[in-house]
Amino acid sequence: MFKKVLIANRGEIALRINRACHELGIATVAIFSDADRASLHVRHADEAFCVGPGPATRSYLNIPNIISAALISGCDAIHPGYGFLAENARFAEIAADHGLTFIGPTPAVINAMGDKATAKRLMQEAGVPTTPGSGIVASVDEARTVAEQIGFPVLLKATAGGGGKGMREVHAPAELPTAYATAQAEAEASFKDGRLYVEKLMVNPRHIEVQVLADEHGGVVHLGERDCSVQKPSHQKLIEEAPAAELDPGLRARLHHIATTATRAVRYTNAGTLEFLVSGSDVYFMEMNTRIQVEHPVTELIYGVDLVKEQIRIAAGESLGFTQDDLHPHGHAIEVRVNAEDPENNFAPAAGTLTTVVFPGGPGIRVDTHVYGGSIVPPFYDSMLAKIVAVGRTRESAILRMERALGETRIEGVKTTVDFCRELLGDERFRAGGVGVGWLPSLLARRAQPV
Amino acid sequence: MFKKVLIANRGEIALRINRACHELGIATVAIFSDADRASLHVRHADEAFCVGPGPATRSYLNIPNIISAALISGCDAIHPGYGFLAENARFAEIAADHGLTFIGPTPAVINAMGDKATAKRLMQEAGVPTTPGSGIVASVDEARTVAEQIGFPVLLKATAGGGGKGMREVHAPAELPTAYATAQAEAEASFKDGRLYVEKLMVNPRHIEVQVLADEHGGVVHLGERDCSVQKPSHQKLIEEAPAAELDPGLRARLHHIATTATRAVRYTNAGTLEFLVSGSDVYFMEMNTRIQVEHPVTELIYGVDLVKEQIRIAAGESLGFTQDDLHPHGHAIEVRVNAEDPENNFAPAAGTLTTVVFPGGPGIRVDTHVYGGSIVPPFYDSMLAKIVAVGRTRESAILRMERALGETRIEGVKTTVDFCRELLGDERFRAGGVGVGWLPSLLARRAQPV
Amino acid sequence: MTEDVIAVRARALAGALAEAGFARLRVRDGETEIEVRRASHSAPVRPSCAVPAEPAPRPTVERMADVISSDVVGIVRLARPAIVEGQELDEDRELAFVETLGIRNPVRSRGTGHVIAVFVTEGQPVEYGQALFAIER
Amino acid sequence: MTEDVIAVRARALAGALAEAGFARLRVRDGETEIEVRRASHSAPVRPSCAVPAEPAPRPTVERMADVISSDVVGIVRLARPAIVEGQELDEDRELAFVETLGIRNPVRSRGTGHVIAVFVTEGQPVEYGQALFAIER
Repeated sequence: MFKKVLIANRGEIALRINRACHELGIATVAIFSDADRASLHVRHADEAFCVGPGPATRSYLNIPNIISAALISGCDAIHPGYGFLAENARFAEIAADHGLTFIGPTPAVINAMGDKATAKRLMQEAGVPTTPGSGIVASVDEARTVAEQIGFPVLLKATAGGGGKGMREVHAPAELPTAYATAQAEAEASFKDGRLYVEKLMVNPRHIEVQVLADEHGGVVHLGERDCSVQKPSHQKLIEEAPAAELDPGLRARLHHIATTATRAVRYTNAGTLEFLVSGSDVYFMEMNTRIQVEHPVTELIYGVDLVKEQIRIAAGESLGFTQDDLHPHGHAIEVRVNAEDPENNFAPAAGTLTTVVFPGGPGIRVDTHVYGGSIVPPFYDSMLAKIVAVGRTRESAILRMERALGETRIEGVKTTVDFCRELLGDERFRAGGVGVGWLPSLLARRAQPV
Repeated sequence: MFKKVLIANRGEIALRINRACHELGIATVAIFSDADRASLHVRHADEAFCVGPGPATRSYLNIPNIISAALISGCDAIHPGYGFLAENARFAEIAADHGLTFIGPTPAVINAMGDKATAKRLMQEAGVPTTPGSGIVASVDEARTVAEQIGFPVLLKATAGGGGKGMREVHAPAELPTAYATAQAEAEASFKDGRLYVEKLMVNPRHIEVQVLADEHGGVVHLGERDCSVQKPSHQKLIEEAPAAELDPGLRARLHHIATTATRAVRYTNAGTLEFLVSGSDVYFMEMNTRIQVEHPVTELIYGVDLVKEQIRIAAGESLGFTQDDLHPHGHAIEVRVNAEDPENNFAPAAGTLTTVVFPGGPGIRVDTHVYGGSIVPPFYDSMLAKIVAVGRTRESAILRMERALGETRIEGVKTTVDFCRELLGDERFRAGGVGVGWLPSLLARRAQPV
Repeated sequence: MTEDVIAVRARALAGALAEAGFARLRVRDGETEIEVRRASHSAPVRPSCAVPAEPAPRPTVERMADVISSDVVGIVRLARPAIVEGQELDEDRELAFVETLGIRNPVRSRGTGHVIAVFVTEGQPVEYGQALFAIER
Repeated sequence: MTEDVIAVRARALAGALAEAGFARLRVRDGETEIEVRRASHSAPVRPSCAVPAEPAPRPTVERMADVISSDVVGIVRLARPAIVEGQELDEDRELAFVETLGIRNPVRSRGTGHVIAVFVTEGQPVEYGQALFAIER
C-alpha cells in the first residue's frame, strides 16, 4: 500500500480522498491555489503546497508544480479526483515517468475513452449499442450528409468534449452551419481540439450510468446504476439517485451486463462509469468516465462500498476483495448538489463569503463539503459547495428525508440551489420517478413564460 | 397517524425527533427555555413555545406549561425524548388525561421499571438473572446484614436512581454508614425519594444493553446489543458501539433472548433498553430504560431501522412492519459523545459561546447536534453538544473512520471531549475490544498519579 | 439570570419595544431587572473610544415603562371591562389572567400607572415571557 | 487578483513581515502590488472614531522592501557565492534558481538594492508564492 498520496484537486472531492487515505493509514499532501488557502481540504491534509494563483490553469492544472510537490514531499501516488487533470492522460504519463502511481486507469485507456469518437468505435467493437451517428466529420457538408442519413434532430458533439461544452442540438438543416461553427469554436477554446462528430438526438431520454470497479487481475464488478436525468439546461447534473426508479428489471440487468462486458473489452482498470441514454427499451452508450464521479456517494450508500478506498487499493495492485455475488444494494439514495449559483438567473455562478453555514445531520444523511461559516467562495472554480445525500429504505423515504435535510440547511452569503432543489423534489412528475433529461429544462422554460 | 407532535425536550434529541416527525409528514411543536431561544431545535420545528426560564425545573420540567403548549397548538401526541420527563409516569398520565398520546410505554410500566427494586423483582419473576442483593433496606443495619450475606464489595443504589446519582460503592463494613447517609441524601435531593437497596458490586463488568421494540399487538423484536462500557468515573457513558466486540456468540444470543422474554413478561410497548452487567459468562439485569437512549444511532446504523420513527408508529397503534427474521445487522458502528466539559479537570462542564464549529462529514459519518458556530451553551443542562457516529464494515474500519472524523472536528469556545476521545480510540486495550466499566476510571487514575 | 439569558431576554424585549414605539422598557424577573433603551435615530453610532466623548445625545421623548409579561403558557382572559391603552390605574389591580390547564394565573398591574400598551387580545395563546401590558409609572 | 485573493496574499505576506522584523513589505504579482505595513508595538490600538485623532504614532525605523517570491514549486539552489543579508546589489542579478522537475527557474533581483532578508537555505523545498528574499530599494 502507498505511504503518502498527493491529492491533485480541491474542494469536497479533495477532502473525500483525504478521508479515504487517512482511513487506510496513508499520509496525504494537499495542493492549493492562493484562493483556497483557507479551505478545509488544506487544513485536513498532513502537508500542503501552494501550487499557483487562483486561476486553475496556473494552479490546479499546473502539472510541473503539482508533480514537483509530490516528489518534494516524498509521495508514491497521486489521486486526481474529478475534473482538472483527472482525465488527462499526459498527466498520468508524467506521473508514471517520475515514479508516481496515478490512481486511475492506464494513460492508453484514458486517451481512448477521452476521445469520444474512438470510445464509440471501441464500444461498437465490443458489441455495445451506441447512438446512430458518425465518426469525426471534416466539414459542415459532411455533417449535413450524416444528419440527413440518421434523420434530424441531431447532436453535434466535440470529440474531446465533456460537461456539455462543444455540444449543440440541431433540429433542422438550416441550423447546421451556425451550430457547427459555434460548437467547433467552443471545443477549440475549451479543449484545444475542435473536431466534431454527429449523433442522433434522442427526445427526452433518461441519463442512466453504471458504476464499475476493475482490478489489475481481471476482477470486474458493477455496483448498479445511477439515474442522473435531472440536469440543468447546460446538461450539468443537479440531482442524482440510485437505483434508477421505474426501470424495467430486464433493462436494468442488460445495462449492468453491457457495462461489465465493455469494461472487460477495453481492459479497463480502477473505478469507472459508463453513461447511457435510455429511451423506452432502447439503450445507447454515451461515454465512459475514467475517474470517480461527483455522484459516487449514492452508490456507496446503497452498496456499503467505499469507492475511493477501492480506487486506492486497486491502484496499489490489490485484487477486489469481493465478487459480484457479494454485492447487494440496500434501500435508495438521492444526492442534491448545493451549488453557489442563482436558479432564478440561469444558474449564474456566485462568489463571495459564506456568512452562515449550517448543514443537515441525523439519520440517513451524508454531507460532503469543504466549506464552513466564514469561508470564501472564489470565482475561479466549479460552483459546487456541497453534496447532500440521503438514504432511506425506499425512494419515497429517501426523498422525504432529503426534503427535511434541505429544510435544515442554511447557507447565507451567496445564492444557492438548496431551495430550488427542495421545490423540485416536491414536483409530482419527479415524485413519480423516471423523468428524462428534458424534464428540468422544459419545466424552467414553462416558468419563464409570461402567465 | 398523528397530525402534530409536541417535542418535550431540547438539544440534539429534540432535533432528532423533529426529523423523524417531518419525515413521517407530521407537524412539530418545539418547547424551549429562555436560554435556548436560538437553538436549532427551535428553528427547525413548525411552531415553538417558550415554557420558562433557563433552569430546567421551571421550563423543561414544567408540566403545566408543556401540556398547555401542546393543547394550545392542537397537538395529538407528545414525544418526551430522554432525560427530563421521559421516565416520569405522572407526566405520561397527565398527557393522557388531556387526550394527548404519550410516545412511550404505559405509565404503569414506566412506574414499575423506574422503581429499581420493583423492576428487579419483576425481572426475577420473569426468570431474568439479576445481581445478588436486597429489596429496599430500611436502615444501615439492614444494609450491613445484606452486604455481609452477599459479600463485600457492594453497591448502594437509590431505587429511584439514574445517571449514577444516589449510588455508592462500599468496599468494607466501616464505609457503610457514611456511604448510606450520602447516597440517601443525594437520592432525596435528586429524586425526592431516599430509599436505597444493596447489590453485589461486580468487579470491572461490561455494560451491555439490548434494544427492543414492542408494538401494542404482541409484536416484540430485539435490535441486538450495544456495548457502553466506556464510562466516566461518574458512570456516564462516553463511547458506545454496536455490536459488542469480543462477545461469545452463545452469550450474545442469550442476552437477546432474555431481553425479548423480559419485554414480553412486563407487557412492554414502544422502544426500550435492557441494561446488563456482563462478567465472564455471567449476565445480570441492571435496569430497563423505558425511552429512547442517547446511543440509539449505533443500532440504527447497523440495522437500517429508524428507531424514533418506530416509536411514533407504535404509539400511533401500528404493528411493527417487520419480524425478528427481517432484522440483520451489517457492519459495526461506534458513537462518541462530544460534551462541553474538560477531560483534564474531572470532566467539569463548561458553558459559553461556541466561536468555531466544524463537524466531520463524508462516508459513514452521522452527526446529531443542535449547535452551530456562534451558538451559546447554557449552564443549565446536560453538557452534550453532539454525537458523532461512524459506521464501517468492521470494528477496525469504524474506529479508523471515527479517528479521522474526530480529527476533522473543530469546536472552539469551550473545552470538549473530542481530543480526549480520539486518544482513547488509539489505546491498545480499547482497540483489542471488550473493556469493562472500570477501564476508563483506572486509566484516569493512573494518569493522575505523579510519575 | 446568567448573562447569556439576560442577552436573549433583552433581545426579545427589544422586539416589544419597537412594537410599542417608545424609548425605554424594563422587565423584572425575580431578582433581576432588564432595561432596554432604544437609541434615537438621530444619534450617531459611537464606538467606545479613548478620548473623552461629548454627552450622548438623548431621544426627544423619554418614557419609562414596566412590561408585564406572562409567567405561564396559556390563554389570555382579559379583565372585564377590558383594560385599554391610555387607561390610568389608580390602584394595583388584576389586568387579566392566563388560563393554563383550567388554572387561573392572575396578571396584576404591580401598582399604579398609565397603561401605554396592551400587547394581547382576548383568547390569545401566550408563551412564557410574552409581553402582555406596558405600564408607565 | 480579486480582492479575496489579495486578502489571502496579504495575510501570507504579513507572516514574512513578522519574521523579517521590519516595517513594510511589498510584493508584486503581475499587474497588482500588495503592500503590508506593520503597526509599531508601542502604538495603542485605536478604533476609528468620529472625533479628530492625534496623528497616528509611527514605528521608529521605517524601511521599504520588495519581497521576491517563488513562482514555482521546487528546490532552492542559491547563487554561488551565496547572497547574504546586508549585501548590496549594484546591478540586476540572479539570486538563486528554483529547480522544478529538472528545470531551472531563475530568481532575479529585479534591479539593484540592499538585501535585508534571505528567507531560504540551499536545497530547501519551496511552494508557489513563498518569500525567498527581501530587498530594500
